[in-house]
Amino acid sequence: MTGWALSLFRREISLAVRVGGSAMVGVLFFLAVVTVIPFGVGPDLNLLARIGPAVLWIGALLATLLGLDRLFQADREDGALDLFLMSGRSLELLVLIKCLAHWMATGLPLVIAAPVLAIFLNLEPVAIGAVTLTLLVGTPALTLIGAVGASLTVSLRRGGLLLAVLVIPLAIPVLIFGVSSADAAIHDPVPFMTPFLILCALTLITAVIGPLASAAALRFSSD
Amino acid sequence: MTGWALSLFRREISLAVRVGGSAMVGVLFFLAVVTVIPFGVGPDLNLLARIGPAVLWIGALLATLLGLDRLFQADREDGALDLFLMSGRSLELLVLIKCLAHWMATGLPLVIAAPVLAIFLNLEPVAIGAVTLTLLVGTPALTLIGAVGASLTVSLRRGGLLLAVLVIPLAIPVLIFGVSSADAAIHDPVPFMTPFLILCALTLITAVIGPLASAAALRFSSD
Amino acid sequence: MTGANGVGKSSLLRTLAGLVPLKEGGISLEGGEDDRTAFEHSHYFGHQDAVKPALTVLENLTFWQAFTAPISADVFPTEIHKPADALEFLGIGHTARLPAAYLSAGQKRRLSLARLLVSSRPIWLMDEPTSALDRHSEAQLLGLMNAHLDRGGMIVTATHTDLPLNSIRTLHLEAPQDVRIVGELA
Amino acid sequence: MTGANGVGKSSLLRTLAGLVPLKEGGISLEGGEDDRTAFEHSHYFGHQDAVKPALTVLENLTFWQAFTAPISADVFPTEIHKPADALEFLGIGHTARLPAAYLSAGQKRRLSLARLLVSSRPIWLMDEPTSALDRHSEAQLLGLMNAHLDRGGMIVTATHTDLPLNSIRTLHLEAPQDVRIVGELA
Amino acid sequence: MAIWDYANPTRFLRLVQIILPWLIGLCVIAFAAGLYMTFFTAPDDYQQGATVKIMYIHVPAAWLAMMCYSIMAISSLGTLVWKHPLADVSAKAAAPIGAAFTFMSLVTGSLWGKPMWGTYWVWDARLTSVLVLFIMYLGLIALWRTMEDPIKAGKAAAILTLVGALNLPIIKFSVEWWNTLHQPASVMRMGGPTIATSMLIPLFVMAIAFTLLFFVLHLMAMRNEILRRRVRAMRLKAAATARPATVTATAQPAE
Ligand code: HEM
Ligand SMILES: Nc1ncnc2c1ncn2[C@@H]1O[C@H](COP(=O)(O)OP(=O)(O)OP(=O)(O)O)[C@@H](O)[C@H]1O
Ligand SMILES: Nc1ncnc2c1ncn2[C@@H]1O[C@H](COP(=O)(O)OP(=O)(O)OP(=O)(O)O)[C@@H](O)[C@H]1O
Ligand SMILES: [Mg+2]
Ligand SMILES: [Mg+2]
Repeated sequence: MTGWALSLFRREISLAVRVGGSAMVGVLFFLAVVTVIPFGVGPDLNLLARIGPAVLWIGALLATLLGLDRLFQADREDGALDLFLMSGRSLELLVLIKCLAHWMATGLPLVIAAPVLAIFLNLEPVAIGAVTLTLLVGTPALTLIGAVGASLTVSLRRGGLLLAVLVIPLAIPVLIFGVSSADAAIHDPVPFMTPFLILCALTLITAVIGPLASAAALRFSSD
Repeated sequence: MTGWALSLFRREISLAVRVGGSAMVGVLFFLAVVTVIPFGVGPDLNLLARIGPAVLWIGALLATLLGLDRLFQADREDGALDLFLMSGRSLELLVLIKCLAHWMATGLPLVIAAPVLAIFLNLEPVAIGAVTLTLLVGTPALTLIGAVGASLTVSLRRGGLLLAVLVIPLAIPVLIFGVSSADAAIHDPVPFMTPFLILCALTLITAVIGPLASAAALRFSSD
Repeated sequence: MTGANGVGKSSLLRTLAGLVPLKEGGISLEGGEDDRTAFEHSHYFGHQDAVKPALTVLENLTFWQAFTAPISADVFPTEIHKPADALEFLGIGHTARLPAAYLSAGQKRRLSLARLLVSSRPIWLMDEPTSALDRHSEAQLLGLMNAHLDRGGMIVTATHTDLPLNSIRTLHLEAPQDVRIVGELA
Repeated sequence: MTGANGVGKSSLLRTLAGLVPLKEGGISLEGGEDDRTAFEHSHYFGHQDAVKPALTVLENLTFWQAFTAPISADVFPTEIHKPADALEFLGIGHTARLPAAYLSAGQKRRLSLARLLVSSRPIWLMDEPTSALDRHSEAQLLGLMNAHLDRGGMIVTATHTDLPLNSIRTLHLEAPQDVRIVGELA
Repeated sequence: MAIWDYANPTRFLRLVQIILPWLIGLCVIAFAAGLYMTFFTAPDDYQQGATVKIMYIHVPAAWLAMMCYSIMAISSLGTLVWKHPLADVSAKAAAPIGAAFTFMSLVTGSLWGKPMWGTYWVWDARLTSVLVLFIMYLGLIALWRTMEDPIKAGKAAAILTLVGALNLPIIKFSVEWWNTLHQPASVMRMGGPTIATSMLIPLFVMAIAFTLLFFVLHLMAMRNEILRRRVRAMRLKAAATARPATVTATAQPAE
């Protein structure tokens, strides 16, 4: 991790914080989705508590993926991506740093908002803690998987939806182990650690595969 | 409805059909959201059947709103919006036609896909019919409300999520009456027509308010 | 219209085109159609081409012909070219059936120019019209502009190079010493 | 490098910059650093400015300085300017602390140019560098380009106008009579 | 008309300078009286005990949350119809305050709900509409923050505010319909017994105090917004002021 990497990280964070609070829009979308679901499902508190962890995870999944479309697109549109490619810096590291900064600016706020939204869904304190913990571990994986989609769709203007469509199938394992470890924490009989450790492993795997695949896709994207 | 309107409608349809099958992406996103929910909620068929109409409606809501961000943005980026504004044609009518074409290209496929997805969710035939009918009537309203958001965010590159956030609160009534008329059709005691007629009324109201507000926003957007 | 970078040439053109609202005052045109605003008499030819890559060249042009109402003025008789003729005339007739995505920057610009021919309007507002054109295309563009002037039309153009047009009046914009930002509550 | 619109000037420059993969053959540079590819010796100055509107002018430039490794060559000694000096030199020093969103098109272009000064690389690949510049800025840019040549640097530039540079070799691209589409399974 | 005289921001700022201290003074007095009554004279409810005291914050906050949106809607009309130069400043300044009051009413309501209903949140019609209102406030703030040009942002936000104002009654109606349709009578209705005068007076005093607080905050926020825009204008001006390069073009860059 040398000077340029730090400098890139700082740039990404200040861009995310300054450009109209992209972090805030992500959290708001999360809030909106979680609020909309009871309007569909009905105000039955027991039902809501039962599907609560799933609702939070699906909300976080959508908010993360849909917020990722500009991850590389902004750089491509203003020509910065060309300069990244010919700078001679490691593209894999660059992707990892960008993902890290993006997660800090938009994923972490989601994790922080999750306990509040959990109250609306009538979750128990234990459930709240469990969901938040799994989100903390799992959302980086979503960002890293999403980055692959973001670099595949970098040259397309209508990236948002397409990215989600490409990436949702890949993100399903993360979702499954996230929700099931949260559920395991709520219903005692099932051990919590098994799915949780798998979730951690998934995050670590994506931290390797994500940047590799993403960098390769970016290299091909430049005409 | 004169020559220019028809010509605009034809252009919009062919753009929507040719540009990377935007219709298909919308349907795929719908499919992805609807399939992801059982992974979160768990494979309990009774539960799925109970929340089925809600799932379909929420999926359609998200697919519609998130697919709308390019409605005016593409025209703004290549300068066509400037030419629209100085053409002397009625901007309200233009917005209405664009919405109509957009709905035909992306909303209608959702409605057609809904019965298929309903089968996955273990819905009864009556429920399938009811959900599809309410979607047919309700999705135009979602498009028209979303058009307001699309014209407000026309100058912003990262429009997608913000658009959804701005528009979801306004779309809640449509969602409520859509789901509740579908539910009413399933559980006999409640009359079906009351919420359904309100849904129709909402669509008609948005057909007036949407283009008016949207045209005003577009006028202000040009620097 | 000449002037340094950022002095406001493009902004002035966009104001004439009705795209930037006026803070005060008004724009009026003598000798035009009465029930039309001044900017409905104008074609705006800016940096952007309004070309949809997914449509064919001919479809692009035909749409703009149908969409843009032709407007005449006292000294300017309406004269409309067929889309195919306009393309032929600008030397991109052979691309008519191709998707516009296949055009190079210069060809796209010519397609955009064809728009001004298929629907006749007396005023052309052009922002750096010769940019990105090679010499041959530039000469051709100047020929078109001169023809438009000869027919009684009017052209307002912002430029950094000298354009050999038939009748020129130059407006040189200079940055005022003390720039005032209007509408900023100052 | 001159040639008609769409003949392939920009594509050639992007190929030299390593942004378009080679179909066959290779690009090599004599007298550069051995462990670096040819395009790592180059600055690419294209149509896009790589300027982030949300960052200040100085932040933009400082980032590119930290990010772009300076590279020397046998005949070209490394020489690096401080960001603030480079801005001052290009006449936008007074905007250093302002968000880049406030810059005009010409000022943005100068900021992008400052990138070439804060991190020294022997080769400059420039695509229509004078487009959108007024005469004063154009003269200044030519001065910079000449200075770079005098220091032993090399410039490959695509242009439609004559550039009065110190030592010029012109490559005129002509479209072949029979266009062959490579790599299309044709 | 009086407000047209204060279309000039400088004059408006001077007026604010004069009014603000008085307003702050009144606000402090009203709060002192209100809080005193709340804690010392207002009786405890025979059912709810001391928790009823939350009401004196909760109810005024809820009222203010709604009033603030009305003020924003009127300001939006001012932006779009009357083109009053301070209207969008007023709307923009009001949004975060409205969001804060809404948040306060949500939080106090939830805290009250725990002892009363045994849960922090139910999807009751009134609660839900407040939540939707909160999202609308945040959406407006996000829109303002994302658009760089304040004047453009003001117009866009004005359109959204007005569309939202048209929609609010529909939202309210539909949420009520939704709740009564799905939910059997199990939802605890609020309303409750008619309030005794001994509780009503402190409530009104607190309501006045909150209203004064709103105006204090609103005027301060408007002042800040005007100053912020001036700073922006000055920076734009600084950027636009063409300055010749310090070195002539032909010189060597090194020196
Ligand atoms: C988060 C939860 C809550 C929210 C969002 C909320 C919202 C509101 C709103 C908007 C009002 C003003 C209504 C009007 O004037 O038309 C109000 C008034 C009131 N609320 Fe709540 N409330 C909440 C929880 C509670 C709880 C738990 C209680 C007590 C059991 C309560 C008791 C009252 C009372 C007594 C009034 C004033 C009487 C009235 O105007 O009807 N609220 N609340
Ligand atoms: N939306 C805007 N808000 C505020 N200022 C703007 C806006 N658009 C342009 N400006 C400023 O207005 C001034 C004039 O810009 P304009 O684009 O008209 O210049 P120009 O003369 O066309 O320059 P060039 O030769 O570079 O094209 C510039 O200083 C620019 O920064
Ligand atoms: N991605 C692409 N796929 C296929 N063809 C392309 C692509 N990009 C450019 N071309 C084609 O390659 C040719 C060369 O384009 P290029 O942009 O290099 O031209 P140029 O000489 O720079 O022209 P100009 O003077 O207009 O800038 C054009 O005919 C163009 O249509
Ligand atoms: Mg200009
Ligand atoms: Mg080129």
